[in-house]
Amino acid sequence: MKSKVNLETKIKNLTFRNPVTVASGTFGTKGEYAPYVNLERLGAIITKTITLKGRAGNPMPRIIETTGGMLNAIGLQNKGLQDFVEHKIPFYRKLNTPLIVNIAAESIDEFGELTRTLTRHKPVVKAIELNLSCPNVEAGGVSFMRKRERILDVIRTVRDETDLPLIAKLSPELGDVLEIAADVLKEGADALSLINTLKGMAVNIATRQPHLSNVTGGLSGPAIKPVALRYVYEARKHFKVPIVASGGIMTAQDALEFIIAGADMIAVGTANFVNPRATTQILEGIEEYCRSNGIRHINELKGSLHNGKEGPVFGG
Amino acid sequence: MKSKVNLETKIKNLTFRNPVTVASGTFGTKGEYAPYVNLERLGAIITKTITLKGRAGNPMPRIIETTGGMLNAIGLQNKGLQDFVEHKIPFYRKLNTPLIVNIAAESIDEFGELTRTLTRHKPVVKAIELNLSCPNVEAGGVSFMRKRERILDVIRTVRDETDLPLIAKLSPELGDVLEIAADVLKEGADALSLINTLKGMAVNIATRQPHLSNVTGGLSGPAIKPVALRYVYEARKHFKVPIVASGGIMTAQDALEFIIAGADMIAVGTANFVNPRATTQILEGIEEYCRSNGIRHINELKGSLHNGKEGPVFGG
Amino acid sequence: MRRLYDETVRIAEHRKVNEKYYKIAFLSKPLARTIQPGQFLNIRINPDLDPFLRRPFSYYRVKGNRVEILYEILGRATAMLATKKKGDALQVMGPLGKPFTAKIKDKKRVLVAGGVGVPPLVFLAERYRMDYLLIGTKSKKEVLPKSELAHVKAKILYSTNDGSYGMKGFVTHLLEQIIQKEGKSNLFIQTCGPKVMMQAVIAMARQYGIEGEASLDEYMACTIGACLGCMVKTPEGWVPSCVEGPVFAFDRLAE
Amino acid sequence: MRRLYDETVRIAEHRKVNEKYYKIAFLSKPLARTIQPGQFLNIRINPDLDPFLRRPFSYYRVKGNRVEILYEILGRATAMLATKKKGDALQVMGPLGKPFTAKIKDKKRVLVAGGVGVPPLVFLAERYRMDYLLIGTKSKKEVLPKSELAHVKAKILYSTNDGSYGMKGFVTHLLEQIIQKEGKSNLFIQTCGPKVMMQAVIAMARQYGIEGEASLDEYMACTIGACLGCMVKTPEGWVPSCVEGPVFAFDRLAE
Ligand SMILES: Cc1cc2nc3c(=O)[nH]c(=O)nc-3n(C[C@H](O)[C@H](O)[C@H](O)COP(=O)(O)OP(=O)(O)OC[C@H]3O[C@@H](n4cnc5c(N)ncnc54)[C@H](O)[C@@H]3O)c2cc1C
Ligand SMILES: Cc1cc2nc3c(=O)[nH]c(=O)nc-3n(C[C@H](O)[C@H](O)[C@H](O)COP(=O)(O)OP(=O)(O)OC[C@H]3O[C@@H](n4cnc5c(N)ncnc54)[C@H](O)[C@@H]3O)c2cc1C
Ligand SMILES: Cc1cc2nc3c(=O)[nH]c(=O)nc-3n(C[C@H](O)[C@H](O)[C@H](O)COP(=O)(O)O)c2cc1C
Ligand SMILES: Cc1cc2nc3c(=O)[nH]c(=O)nc-3n(C[C@H](O)[C@H](O)[C@H](O)COP(=O)(O)O)c2cc1C
Ligand code: FES
Ligand code: FES
Repeated sequence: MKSKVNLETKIKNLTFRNPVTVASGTFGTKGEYAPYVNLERLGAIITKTITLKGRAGNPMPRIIETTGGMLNAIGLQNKGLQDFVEHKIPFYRKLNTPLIVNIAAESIDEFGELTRTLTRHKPVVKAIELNLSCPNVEAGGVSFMRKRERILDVIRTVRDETDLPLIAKLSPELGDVLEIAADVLKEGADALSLINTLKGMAVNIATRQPHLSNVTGGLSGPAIKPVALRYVYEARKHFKVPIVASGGIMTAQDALEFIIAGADMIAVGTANFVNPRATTQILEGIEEYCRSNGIRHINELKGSLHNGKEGPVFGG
Repeated sequence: MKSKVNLETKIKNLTFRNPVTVASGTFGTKGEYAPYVNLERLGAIITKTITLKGRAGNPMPRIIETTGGMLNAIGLQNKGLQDFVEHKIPFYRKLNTPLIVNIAAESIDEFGELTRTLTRHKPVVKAIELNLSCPNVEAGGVSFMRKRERILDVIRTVRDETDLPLIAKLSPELGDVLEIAADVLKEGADALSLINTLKGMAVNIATRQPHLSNVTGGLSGPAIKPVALRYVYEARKHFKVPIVASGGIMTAQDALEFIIAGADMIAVGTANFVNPRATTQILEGIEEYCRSNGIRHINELKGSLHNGKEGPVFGG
Repeated sequence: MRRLYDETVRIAEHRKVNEKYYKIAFLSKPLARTIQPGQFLNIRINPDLDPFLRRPFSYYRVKGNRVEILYEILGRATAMLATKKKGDALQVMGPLGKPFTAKIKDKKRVLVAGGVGVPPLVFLAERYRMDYLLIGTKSKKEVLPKSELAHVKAKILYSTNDGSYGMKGFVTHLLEQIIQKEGKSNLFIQTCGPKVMMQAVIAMARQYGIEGEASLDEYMACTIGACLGCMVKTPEGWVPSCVEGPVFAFDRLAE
Repeated sequence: MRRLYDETVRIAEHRKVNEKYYKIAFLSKPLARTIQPGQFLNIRINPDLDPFLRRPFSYYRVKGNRVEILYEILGRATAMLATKKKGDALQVMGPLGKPFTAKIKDKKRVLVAGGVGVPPLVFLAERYRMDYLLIGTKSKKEVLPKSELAHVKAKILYSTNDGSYGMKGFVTHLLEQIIQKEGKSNLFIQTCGPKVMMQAVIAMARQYGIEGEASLDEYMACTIGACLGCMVKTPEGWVPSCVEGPVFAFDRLAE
């Protein structure tokens, strides 16, 4: 019989049965992946970003493949908070998997209202992830300084409105990730989510137009994995809070790299599009690795990166 | 007979026969690629970073493959300025290809001395590229603000020492690229080089160690192409100065994307390792594209990106 | 819950059909069950990460457990697909999307096909009695060989841009002739092909007030409605064409 | 200027030799000319971008225009290589690096091989008269079949970790026995294999004051001295092992 590995993971007072979740915006709105994945095996589900009012998003083309990844400029299309409460919450209420709702807003007030409303749905909504960094809706030319101020205002407002665990999702597009992370944690965020996409673009040389209608989009997939891993590692060195990792996690090997570097939760994103069973396969791979390495609790693995050389090497 | 395409490109008063050059640190120190490439077909050659005194660089492993790219932490290994002047300059003197020398230093004084000495070798040294952004030697924890101040000091010092064209090589690791670009141009830089590698890492899950002895390294290759392209495009929108582009240029298609987005020079980097004939094949591909699109001077193509939709589309 | 699969299949047959098209056949019970023309598959071409995304292809033919797709080389991924050999593995999601409407009362049915739109319409015309199948190509050498069209239950008319086969000009000229001949109130159009072609067909249909359906080929990633990358504007707002389509009634498409 | 090539070759033969090794053969005049054992090739395994970098492999055998390499699956790239079939293309740079010293006066020559170090040493022992070829493996099933060793001009001795073939233990135990038997002043060692094995061999050689050479397998990218990724510490400082090596005299390697 297979020995049991304890994969339990915590954010604040919230316990997840395992660290495998999905990255915002990559798993549909209610059960699109159910034909491929038993949703109740996931540690948690993170929703696509919800805004107060619905958003139409950007015109097509919104996506384009790049080497080892893709660009997207969905533009936060969603039906808004009310639709979410009416039509999505009932779906998740029946699902035995913790729900983390990702939100974004154009103003502090909207952030406040979103948080207030979601907090009222606490039995279903288990935590809030703040999308502070979507590269596709940000007004251009905003300086790092201004972004930082805005982010701090958001955290303060949202923290006042809820006692739900707050996860701040950051990207290098906002400025110095470690600096901002220190700020948001000081203002009351409970966890970090690293990283959102990097801003990029692609050009169609036949038409000499950008491939995306929005010109630029967010780069995701294994192309950005080394960058994501480095931020998780650096954040782990500096902060003790839980870290939700996303950025090119395609396989259990990738997930294990993030866990060893210091991640608490593994958010599978773009990988779902390439392999609709990625989430549960990653979960199984993590379990298998733990078993064959004599690891009985995932905590033994978390942040276990060490840099001791194993004896001399000719170039070492 | 094939019609002739004019590929001439300028940086300040310097004319290159074509826009294809090599990215610093990826083409050896003198003629390593000569068995594969006629070096005199290149528009220019950019050297590996030279420092005042020689540097041993980092221990092995220094490189590791990632999806669509690689990480390197060479650590600016080089034999120093004196060796360069004695042993490399004579080689390049005989070569009919303009030489651009890339430099870095730990202090303002060293930057000054490097520039003074190289300027004395003007008949061979045609321009100086300032490596302001190597992620592998930067002391950790330096804030964006401090980096910016240091960069401005460097530009001022170097500008005082030389009338050679000065190319400032930047990366997002330094802070807001557009902000810094504006600064360095104001202080007298003549051109921009975009982008240096992004800082990343990789973990060996068998040993739970980082793959690189230096823990983190610079991510290069097509994985970062969308990010590089976006910076070239944004810089072109804001500034009129020449732009040397690097970041995942593997093929003529890639090069053309950068030229259409606004690049003046195409620096082929990591691609050389994968395809030792990448440079001249890219050159031929650019010529071929120009010919079949009726382009007689490369300037017609540069920055020709347009965003006009071609008629209605169902999602558009 | 929808019945969706992601199967590893082995290529049973792969050949160049003509200057333009390649055909791949494989066997798969789940992917061949209750398929309707217009539905499609999403194929991971290499087991490695290049190409990174899967690529969508219409069902071209289904017989028993045998599935065929017909494709043309348009870029990197399709060029890589063309190098696959018999016995090589493909990872295939399906069956995806909503099919063409099979049964329309009384009306005469006209199919208008071009490029990557030919496969699903040939499938449709093999499955159900159609009246006309209009195929537009650049020149004769892209016209499908007779053997591939032997079971089509429709009158096939061709147009070529260079006049090397059938009528010279665009396929919409053929459509115009049919409309003149059969009368506009008597027709139902189903179309799939290059965007410009479909736009012209839809414009003509609107002009004459003819009903019909178009199968769109937006760029896709997930093909199950999760990424919101392939949206189409309808009177009810943006909908994912991979799930709500790829077949849309003309009157659901924005003008 | 060095004579270096980058050739597209077609796989002429590809087979699993035993539990551990696969063998690939191809024909190429430029890549087969004046090759010395210890030199290597840098192979782009897929025409696409995954794997991204090439991978270095030693020459295993050269006969006329026919080149053979012998490899084991250690990770992603070698696993992909194993899926290649006869007729598939590979892009191959070579010939690279400095070979083993071919002729040493008087002394008896002992080759110590393990893992990916077996191919170049078998090549060396086929080309020149050697005295001993010591091969260390985990167990019997990784031992090369007799047919692959038929032309080796040396006495072959085996060690296996589990004792299932030859001596039980590490290959350095065999080496120790040879040293005892032949006398340390009479020997010259050439070694290639896992780092730990070579370190043990070199340590023993130093202890007894025996000269020799080791072929290192640093992680490589460019393989022509351009990237500075594969450096080895020598008395003259860091040197690229792809150009100055992969074969280094023991006394040039840092302790
Ligand atoms: C529902 C659906 C069904 C399809 N059925 C078929 C089919 O049966 N046979 C077939 O050959 N192709 C079909 N296609 C198109 C096919 O998916 C594209 O040709 C393929 O994705 C191109 O990939 P590539 O990497 O080779 O080209 P890319 O490099 O991605 O693109 C090269 C060029 O191909 C064109 N292209 C790219 N994506 C599409 C697309 N989604 N639709 C149309 N043109 C595109 C563009 O002009 C682009 O410039 C279908 C597409 C969809 C959405
Ligand atoms: C000069 C030279 C000659 C070589 N000759 C041969 C040969 O004849 N036959 C053969 O099978 N292999 C040979 N190798 C090793 C071969 O290059 C590696 O096994 C291969 O690169 C592994 O690629 P991968 O993607 O499959 O494994 P990776 O995913 O890159 O690595 C998987 C594991 O393989 C090991 N590995 C990776 N790179 C190397 C390396 N350079 N050397 C040793 N181990 C490595 C590591 O333990 C790593 O954890 C040689 C290497 C060099 C430098
Ligand atoms: C199509 C798409 C849509 C996304 N939408 C959102 C979103 O609405 N909110 C958000 O915070 N992140 C969004 N992301 C970012 C992902 O959640 C994730 O952080 C990022 O893609 C990196 O992970 P990956 O490489 O595994 O995809 C989106 C990513 C993709 C590819
Ligand atoms: C092995 C290696 C060494 C490099 N060394 C330098 C260097 O010394 N100085 C520098 O400015 N950039 C250096 N770079 C960065 C490249 O010049 C280039 O800007 C970057 O790799 C992006 O281009 P690419 O993706 O085409 O390689 C190095 C890159 C690589 C891969
Ligand atoms: S392809 Fe993802 S929603 Fe249609
Ligand atoms: S592999 Fe590049 S220097 Fe040796």
